[in-house]
Formats: sequence, structure tokens, C-alpha cells
Amino acid sequence: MKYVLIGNSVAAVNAVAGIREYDNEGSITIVAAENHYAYGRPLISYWLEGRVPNAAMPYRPQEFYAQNNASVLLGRRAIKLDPVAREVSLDDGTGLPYDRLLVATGGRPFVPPIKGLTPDNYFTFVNYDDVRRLEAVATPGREAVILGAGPTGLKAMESLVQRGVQVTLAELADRIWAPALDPEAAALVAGFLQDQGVKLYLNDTLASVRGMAGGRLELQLQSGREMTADILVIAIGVRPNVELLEGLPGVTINRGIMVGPDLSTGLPGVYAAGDVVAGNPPLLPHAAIQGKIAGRNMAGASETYQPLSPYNALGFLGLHIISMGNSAATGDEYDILKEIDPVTRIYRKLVIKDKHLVGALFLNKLDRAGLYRRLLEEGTDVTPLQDELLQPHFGLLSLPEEVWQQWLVE
Amino acid sequence: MPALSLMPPEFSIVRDENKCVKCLACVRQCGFGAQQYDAADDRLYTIDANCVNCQRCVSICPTGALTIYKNPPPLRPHAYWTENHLRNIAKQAETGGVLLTGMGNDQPFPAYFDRLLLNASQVTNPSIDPLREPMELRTYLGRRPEAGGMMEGREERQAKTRTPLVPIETPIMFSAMSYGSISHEAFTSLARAAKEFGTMFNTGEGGLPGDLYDYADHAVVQVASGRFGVHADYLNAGRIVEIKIGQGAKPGIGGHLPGEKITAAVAATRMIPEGTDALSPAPHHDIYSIEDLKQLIFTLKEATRYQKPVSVKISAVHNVAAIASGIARAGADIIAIDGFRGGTGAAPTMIRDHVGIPIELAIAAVDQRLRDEGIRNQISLVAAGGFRSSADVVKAIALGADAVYIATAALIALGCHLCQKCYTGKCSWGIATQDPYRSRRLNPEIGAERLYNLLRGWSHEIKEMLGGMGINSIESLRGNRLHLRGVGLNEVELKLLGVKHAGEAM
Amino acid sequence: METLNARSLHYQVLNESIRNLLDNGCRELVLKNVNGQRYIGAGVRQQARLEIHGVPGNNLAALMDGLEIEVFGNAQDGVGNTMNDGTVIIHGNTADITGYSMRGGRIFIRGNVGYRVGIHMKAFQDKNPLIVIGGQAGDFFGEYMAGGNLVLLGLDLPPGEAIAGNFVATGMHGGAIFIRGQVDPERLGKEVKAVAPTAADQQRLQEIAGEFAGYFNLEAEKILARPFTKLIPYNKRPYGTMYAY
Amino acid sequence: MKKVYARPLWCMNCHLCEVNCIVAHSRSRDLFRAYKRENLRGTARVIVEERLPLSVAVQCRHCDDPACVAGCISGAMVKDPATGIVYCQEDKCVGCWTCVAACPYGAIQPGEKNGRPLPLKCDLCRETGEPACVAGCPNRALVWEERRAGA
Repeated sequence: MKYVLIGNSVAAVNAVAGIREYDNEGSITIVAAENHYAYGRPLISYWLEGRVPNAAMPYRPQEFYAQNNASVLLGRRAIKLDPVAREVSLDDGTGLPYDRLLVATGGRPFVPPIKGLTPDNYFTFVNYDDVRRLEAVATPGREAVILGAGPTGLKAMESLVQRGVQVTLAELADRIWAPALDPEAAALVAGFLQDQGVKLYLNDTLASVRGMAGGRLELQLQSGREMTADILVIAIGVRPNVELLEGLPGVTINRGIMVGPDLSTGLPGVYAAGDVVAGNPPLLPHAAIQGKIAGRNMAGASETYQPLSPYNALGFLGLHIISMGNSAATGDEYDILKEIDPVTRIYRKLVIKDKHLVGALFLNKLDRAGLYRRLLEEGTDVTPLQDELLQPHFGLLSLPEEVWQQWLVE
Repeated sequence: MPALSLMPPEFSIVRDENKCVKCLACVRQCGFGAQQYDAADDRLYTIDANCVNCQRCVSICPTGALTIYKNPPPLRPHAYWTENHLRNIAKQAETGGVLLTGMGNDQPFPAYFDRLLLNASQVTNPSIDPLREPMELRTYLGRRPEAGGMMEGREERQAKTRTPLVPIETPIMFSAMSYGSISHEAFTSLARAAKEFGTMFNTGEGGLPGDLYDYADHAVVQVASGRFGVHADYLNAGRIVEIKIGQGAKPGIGGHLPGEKITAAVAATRMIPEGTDALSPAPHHDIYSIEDLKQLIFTLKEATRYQKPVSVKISAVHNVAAIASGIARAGADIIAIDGFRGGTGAAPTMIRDHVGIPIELAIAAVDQRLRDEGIRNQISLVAAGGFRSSADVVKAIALGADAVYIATAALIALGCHLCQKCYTGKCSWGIATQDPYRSRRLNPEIGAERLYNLLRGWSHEIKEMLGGMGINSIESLRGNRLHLRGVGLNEVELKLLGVKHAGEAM
Repeated sequence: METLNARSLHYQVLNESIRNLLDNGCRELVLKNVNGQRYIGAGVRQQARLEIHGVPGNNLAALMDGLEIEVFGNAQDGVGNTMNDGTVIIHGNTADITGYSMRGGRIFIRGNVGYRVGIHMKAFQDKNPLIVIGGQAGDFFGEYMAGGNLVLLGLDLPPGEAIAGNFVATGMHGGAIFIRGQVDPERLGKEVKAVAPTAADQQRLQEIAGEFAGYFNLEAEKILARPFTKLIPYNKRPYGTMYAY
Repeated sequence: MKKVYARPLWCMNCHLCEVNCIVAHSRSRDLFRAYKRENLRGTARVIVEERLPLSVAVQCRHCDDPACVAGCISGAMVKDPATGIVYCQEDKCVGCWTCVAACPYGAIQPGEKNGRPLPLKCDLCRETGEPACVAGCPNRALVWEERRAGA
């Protein structure tokens, strides 16, 4: 059995592990567009801060590939797929025959058309190479504007602040990280950022950019606000890399590759996992789990991927946030439980709808966060727990005895 | 309680701050609220007045940071008005109540076991090494056949109505401690250890919890005046049925389990409503004479179709020999006698400390009386009340007992530190409590192992002492007072015990 | 239906015969010429009917669990001692400690009873024992009672005779006693108080009187014609403050 | 695999599992130094939940498909294929706390050691043998044993 994995990130590495649970014999070839062994993409901000050295970037040690008998073709791009011949063509002209193929090509940063934007006057913040480029320019005293105050923009902000760069965040929405934070939580975070000396422009975005003498940029925002900066980072989202499968019979693409419950794509032997999959939040845990399941299924298992609610843990400058599900929800259709301490910037919020936990948000107090995620994922009726949920002692013993007894022996 | 207590704390807890790591185990484990933690100040402190010196905190402390001291006598020492008297008077002046205590008599009466010494073979008769030669500790309890028929048909009927003998693998049984007075966990520990070692435990007067019927084949099931949990299933499940007339801790006094200990589970076992006082009056109201006792014995035998030996347990009191004779003649198969040191539960202090007689004298008196009357061989004699070591057991058997009951020693094996606060229900060791937070501290797996270990150690010691005397069967020791010698006893005591003084020859 | 002639039989022989018959499926047994044999029905668990002609000895129906016994004659001490379930009907008198520590079942006595009747009666879950006495009771009636019901009717009471002896219900801490007519307050233990029966009590008394009348060929209406006094304990912890903690 | 199982019936809420855990994961492996010099109080990798009279020590279940491993952004959290132990390679952890959000038992807590983030999470004392919480439990409320799935 020949396995070919297109992409060398978390999904692919987990697919290798998944395959090897069932098949110790087949050959595995990984086609990596980047010149690096797999690394967790969120790690780039830590690298830029200097908290993670080069040596610590790889997601798995070098031995992983040898132990799993997987060969990696670095710096190679798959450009064509022939589903009949079962072969992928690489950008160097080689053809890779496969029995099972995983498309884990991930996504790429979305860069909107903005007047004056040229490939060399802005940065994105997705790849190792992005931060390697940034490292050269992000020096103390410089000024940066980051477009987008979502998780990527915030992590870029943190690493730049830590390097002594003066940061301004511009966000089109009315608040920071709008999909995860409700206005109250976003205001707490905004206050924190202001205390850290970070400027924040909401309801605004970049209208045009113009290079000035000395390498500085002149930026105009939609609101008419004008400013200058040394660095422009665009961090407003990613788009899935679906090109390899575009136009092939049996494949449906809808802002990502549509997959079946077993993560197959509709082409014989071809699976997809990670950010490239339609409807999958572009989050690392989801990519990892999909990769593992796709790998197992490629090797003969028949496992179903249970769609997982988005969850994210994000920390910057000492503030920690965990969000899950519909954490930003507000409105009368929800029962919302809250604990707020503006001084310590502690914010805990649970969103309940129709007896079920549908979202949770924790700022600076993360106790037992995963427990809430389990209740959310399992669709537990939390009505009987309502009074307990935000108590300091909330835990397994707050659940019905038959539940915690079972959990203890898992 | 009055605003001002006239007595200083009895104990003082000292914490070595250099050792304390503030893990708070002591706070969580103190059953009496003597260890406290102030979270706001992150400060541990003690309320010495609450300390009963049960040593739970000392044992649990991982750093050995705690020591409990007896407070120095707060008043001028007085040989007559002792501190105990002062404390008791103060307590009664505060409450107007009857003084309660727990565990057996703690007063400095003579311990005859400590004035008796055992014999050993030298030259003239070989010792036996129990490590390599057979040594029989198995004891059979129950009634032996009488000699000769006197009435027509009597012999035949006797054969049909003689209850079976009950073998025990060591002459040590666990004495009566009721479920309710001790925790389910302590009770289970006793039951398991008895079954594993091949001896008996005694349900006490509180019935047998439904989940422990698996151990009933090793149970002495008690019938006391309150008849709690007594029904045909219970009697038939047990191996021996015991009528409790008296107990060593409180001769002449009944039992009283206060309503707060009658939890749902205790209520179900005793078959009474939750929360009511469980009153066992001093007398069985169907027994006012030996003839009445006989009727209860035979009621129980009829109800169990003569399959269960019936034991009658009495306190060791002044006229114990004559009473025992009556019991034997009333048809009991076993007589159990509980000495004045006995008692594991709550008892009124005055009764515990001032009523009854020492078990050593009681055994000797009963054994002699039954021998004199020619009926000793018909019945088994079980001694109880304060057996502290295997040597005490050997001496009791040499004085005339078939076997002994131990209870205090068993509880000590389970963790009891004799703080004597059984009656409060707050036992920090999970033994004398029905509070699930406390009782779960005693995992019966561990409890049963500890009890088994105790039986194993004592049994082997008994074998060694027997071997030293040149005896290879416990039955050969019974009533063999030639193997005992008294030290420092007066002539009356020697005569009552039926032993010679040390130095006297065979 | 089987019949046993108990004349001159030792109780052990008689009782063994009874048990053997019941073990072998006998569900109706008549004992004739019973004369003082003890422990009849002790510990018996079968559902069957035993008819006794004569006078059974002490501890009739002790530890019994289900049998129905009807005695045509008097019975002696300890009827229903520690009884768990079943029914005992006695057409004459019984003596002391009838129903001692009885936990379940019912005893109906047409005549008088001796001392300490109903002592230590208990109740537990669905077990709620009942003793109904047609005549008078001796001292310590309902002593230490912890549950169940005693009903004392005092039928055919000679004028001037007390329906119950002294120390009625001393130490009582559960259950209820119903006495037809009045009882001299001087005779009550200090742990109990006399109250009027509730409507639910009246309903139950009607049923009890009906059943009693049925067994002994009496008229329930006449029994119920006199009002009853109900005795209940002040609390279920009579000695809760006795001790110095 | 051999796991630590809690038996809440016998948990007596002494929290000594926490103490033993802290010592086992201290640099000095010494009770006094761990608390007094290394200041490790509150860093146990086992959580004793209290709901008196009940209490129970909750810790990592070393799942077959650990969500914390799947969620780990740095590759620090791994499941040892040989032993099944899920543990964090502390020198790789960046402290994003995705594992905290991932754990279905809430058994991972954010912590810190020598200035580095450290998820407080049971590693079954993989470096020393028998888990210290089990060895030190005075009432056998924790056992370390192999149990068949579903048993």
C-alpha cells in the first residue's frame, strides 16, 4: 500500500500515526511545500518572541519519520492529481503513484485587494517563513500596524510587542476577536491591551498603503485616519488550498473540500483533513484529530469524524483566554451564567441553550475548562447543574453519580 | 455549655512550624474540630479544648510536625481529689448529665494477667518447635454429650436436639460490637478477617447488615433485650446464636444507641425507624430466672431447629460461678463471660469503672465451679474483657477458658487510640462513627488485613508458648493451671485463681 | 387438612412434627389436646394455618414469620415474642409479655392480657405490628414501645375495674396506643400524652374493630360506640438529654 | 495499560496524594525542600475534589486518543506509544493551555516551573516507577492497576 500525504503539518503528521496504527508495512511519502519539517503553526509567534528556538520548532522529533518509515519531500508542491492513474505530479515533474492520498494542504492567508499593497510591503503571519522575514525588521522602537484583531493578529501583536515594537491593531468589527468574545469580554481585553500600550482601532480597516522614503509606510484607514508605520501585518483569515482537487469529478468544493463522515473526498482513495476541509474551523486540534482519523481510515479502519465545536486557547502578554462553542453569544434566547472581576480581569461565562451548554468563555481563570468542553461536546443536560456550574468546587462530583463513577474508570 | 469552662484543656497540640508544610491534612482529618485553618491569613491553629488526643492528626501528618502533650496538672496535685474527679465534677456541674465514656475500665485496678507467669519445659520434658512440628490451635465450641440417660426417650431426643460443634482455627474470636456502635467499615473488617482466618466475629445486638450475610457462617449472632434486627433469617444465617445478658463495660446496664447514630442503614439493619433511640434495657423482659433463660435458649433452638449452638453472655460479677452453672444447666452450649476491663463502646463512666470483677478471677471461679459440679466438659467457656496480648490469651485458657473474645485489641489494630470518645460519634479513625466522612477512612480491605495479621501473630505466639510448655494442642492447656504461677499475689487470690505461687514446685 | 394429637407429646417432638408437616406442604393443621407445649410456631416461616385446641405453652409464635395461628383456649407468656409476621388469634386470655419486641404481624386476643404486653414493639418500613386486646391489660402496658399499635378494648369490664394497670407506656418512644374509653392519667408513664384520635385513626380503628369482631363473633358498632383515647410519646428520643457529652 | 484508578468510596479527603505528587515532581524529591525551598505548594497534578462526605482524586486518564495531545500546538504533549503514558515534554511547552481546554476531565491545570509554563498533569511518575499518589495513599483510595476495557 502506497500512502501519499500532501502537506506536512499537524494533520499529515497525525495521519502518519493513524496509518501506522493499522499498517506497518505500506510506504508513506509526505509532500511538504515548505522547506521545514512539520511544526505547529501557532508556534511562530513564540519563535518570533524568542521563546522557542529553531531546534524546538518541529512538531515531532526527526526520529518520528524514521520510526514510522515515512519519507518527506521538502519544498515540493503537488500540482496535479490524476485520480484515474492514481498519481500526483509534483512541481519538479516527478509523479507519485498512490493507493491512498491525503490532501492536507491547509490554507493560506487571505489578503484583500488594498490600494498600494505590493508583495513586499506587507507581512502575513501564518508560516515559519513569515516570521523569519519579520524577525529582520521587528526591532525595538519600530512601529507596526496589524490588520485584524483575531487570534492571529493578537499573537502577532504579542510577539511584536515583546520585541519592543509599538503596535497598532485595526479591526473591522466592533470588537476584538468578535467570533469568540462578547462585547463585555472584548472590552476587558481591550482595556488590558491599552494598559500594555497597544493602540486599537475598531470598526476600521486599511484603505490604502503607500511606501515612503526610508522604507516606512503611509497608511490610510477607511475612517480617514492616517498613520505611518514600519511594518504592516495582514492577519484577517485564511482560505483553504483546494486547487489540487478543483474540477475533478466527484469532488465538491465549497469554501473547502467537502468530505464524508470518514473524511473521504469522493475520489477513490483520496481523503482530506485539516484546514482544507470545508466547514472545519481552521484550528489545530481539529486538524490533528481529522488527520489521525483520516490516516486510520486510509489504512483500512472505518472511523467517523464527529464534528467538533471550535475551541481555542489563546494567551498574550500574560492574559489567557479559553473559548469554546458559541462563546460570544448574547441575547435572550440564551441562559448566560457569568462571573466577572474587572480588577483581575477574570471573566467566566457559560452559554446555555435548550438545557445544553453551547458556549463557554474563560478569561484568566481557566479552572477545569476542559470539563465544560466535555459537557458541551456530549450535549449533557446541564439544567440540574445550573447552580453548580460556576461554583469554585465544580467538578466531576457535581455530575450525577453514575456519570462520574463511569468517568473515573475510563 | 456555659460561657466559662472551669477546666483548662486536657491536651495541648504543638505544631512545629519548621516542619509544617500547610498541607492541611490535620485539619481535614481531625474529627473533633481541634485543628483549624484560617484561609484568609493562610494560618493553621488549634483549639486545644477540642482535642481528645486520638492522635489522628499526628498519624496523618506527612512531616511529623505535630505532637500532643498532656497539659501539666493545672491544679495542685492531690492524691485523693484527682484531676479526673475534678473534670468530671465540672462537666456534671455544667450539664447535669450522666458521665459517659468509651472503651474499658481505665482505672489502676490490679491486672492479674500481669501477676501470672507461664511454665516452660527444661530437660525433663522436651519443648516442641511449632515451626516444624504440628501444633493444634483448633478449638471446638459447643455442647458435648451428657453421660447416661435418666428418663425414657431422653437420650434419643438429646441426640436429635444436640446442636453441632463449631470449629475455630484459633482460640481467639472477635467480641460483640454492634453495627451502629461501630461503623459498617469496622464491622466489615471484623467479618472479613474472621472468615479469612477461620474464626468468628460477633454481630453485637444491632443485627447483621444485609450485605454481610456472605460472612454469616463466621458470625455469632446476638440476641439482646432490644431484639434489634433479630428474625428467623438472621438466626439461621449465623453459626452461633448468643443471648446477651450483660457486657463487661456496663454490668447491669442496658444499651442505648442514640438516635443520631440510627442512620438509614443502621435503621434498616436494626429494623427500627431512622433517628429513634435504640433502647436495650438491662433485663430481657422475658427473663427473670434461670428457668426463663432456658425458655429463651430453647425458643432460639426451636427457631433454628437445633442447628445453632446457643451462647449466653454475661458480665463477670460477684456471683458469676453460680450464674454460670445455672446457664449451663439451662441448656446453653457456650457461656461467654465478659470481665470488668471489657467494653469498646459507650458506657456510663461510674458503671464502667466500678462494677464487675476481673476476668481472670471469673474464669477461674467458673471453671472450678463447673468442674466441681461435674459439668465443665459439657459446655464451652469463652472469656472476654481486656485481652491485650497472646500471653493473656494463653493464661486465660490455662485458667479454664476454651477460647477468648477480643474487641479492644481488634479496634486498636484498626487504628483506635483509646481516646474514649466513642459515645460522641466523632471517631477520627472511622471506627465508632456513622458519619460517612469519617467512616470511609477505614477501608475494610486494610482493616481486615490488619486484623488478620494480629490473629496470625498472636496465634503463632500461642504456638510458641505451648511448644515451650511441651504441649502440642491448645485443648491440653485448657484449665491446666499447673502451667501458671502467681507473683506477688496473696493467699486468697492464689486460691481463687487455683494457682501456686512462683517458686512452688509442681 | 392434617390433625395432630398433642396429648403427652414433649414439645420437641410436637414441634418437630409440626415443622415436618409444614415442610411437606401441609397448609392447614389442627392440633388437639395441646397442654402447655412451648414454642409452637417458633421461627416458622411458611404461609399456613394452625388451629390449636387446648392451652399452648410459653413463647407461642415466637420469631414467627408468616403463619396464622388460632387458639381455642388461653395462651401463656410470650405469645408472638420477637414475631416478624403472621397472625395469632386467641379466644381466651394471654399472659405476660405478649408481643415482646414484635416487629410485624397481628395478634388478636379476646380476653385479658398480663404484664408488659407490647413491650419493645417496633416498626420498620412496611412492618407495623398490631395487638388488639378485648379485655384488660396488666402493668407496664406498651413499655419501651418504639412502633406499631396496641389497641385495648376493655369489653365486659366489671364496674370499677381499671382497663390497664400502672405505668402504661413508660419509656414509649414510637407507635401509638388506642384505649377504648379513658385511662387514669395517674397510670400513664411520663413519656406519653393522651390525645384524641385523628380521622385517619378512626378509619383504622373501624377496620380493626371490624376484623376483631369478625374473629370473635362480636358487633363492631358496639365496640366503636365508646370513644377511644390515643397515647403517643412526647418524642422519639426519651433519654436524649440524660448524658454529659 | 496500568492506570491510576480512584476509589471514591475510600477517599478520606486527606489530600496526601497531592503532597506525594508534589514531592515526586520536585527537583529535590524531598518533602521539606519541595514546599519550603522550591515553593511547590499548590502544584499537584492530581485534583482532590471535595463534596463532603465524598471526595475523590481526579487525574489524567491517559486516554487512548488524548484530546490534549491532539490539541497541543508545540508537540510537547505526547502519548508514549510504549507505555501509553500521556505526558508533557516540559522544555517544548509554550503555555498556550490548549491542553487545559482540551482535557475532558478538566484534569490539566496551568502551572509554572522555573519561569517556564508547565501543565500540571499526571505523568504516572513515568520517571520513577510507581505513581507517588498511589504509593502514599493511606487508605488505598487510589490503585495502580491494569483493568480490562469496560470492566
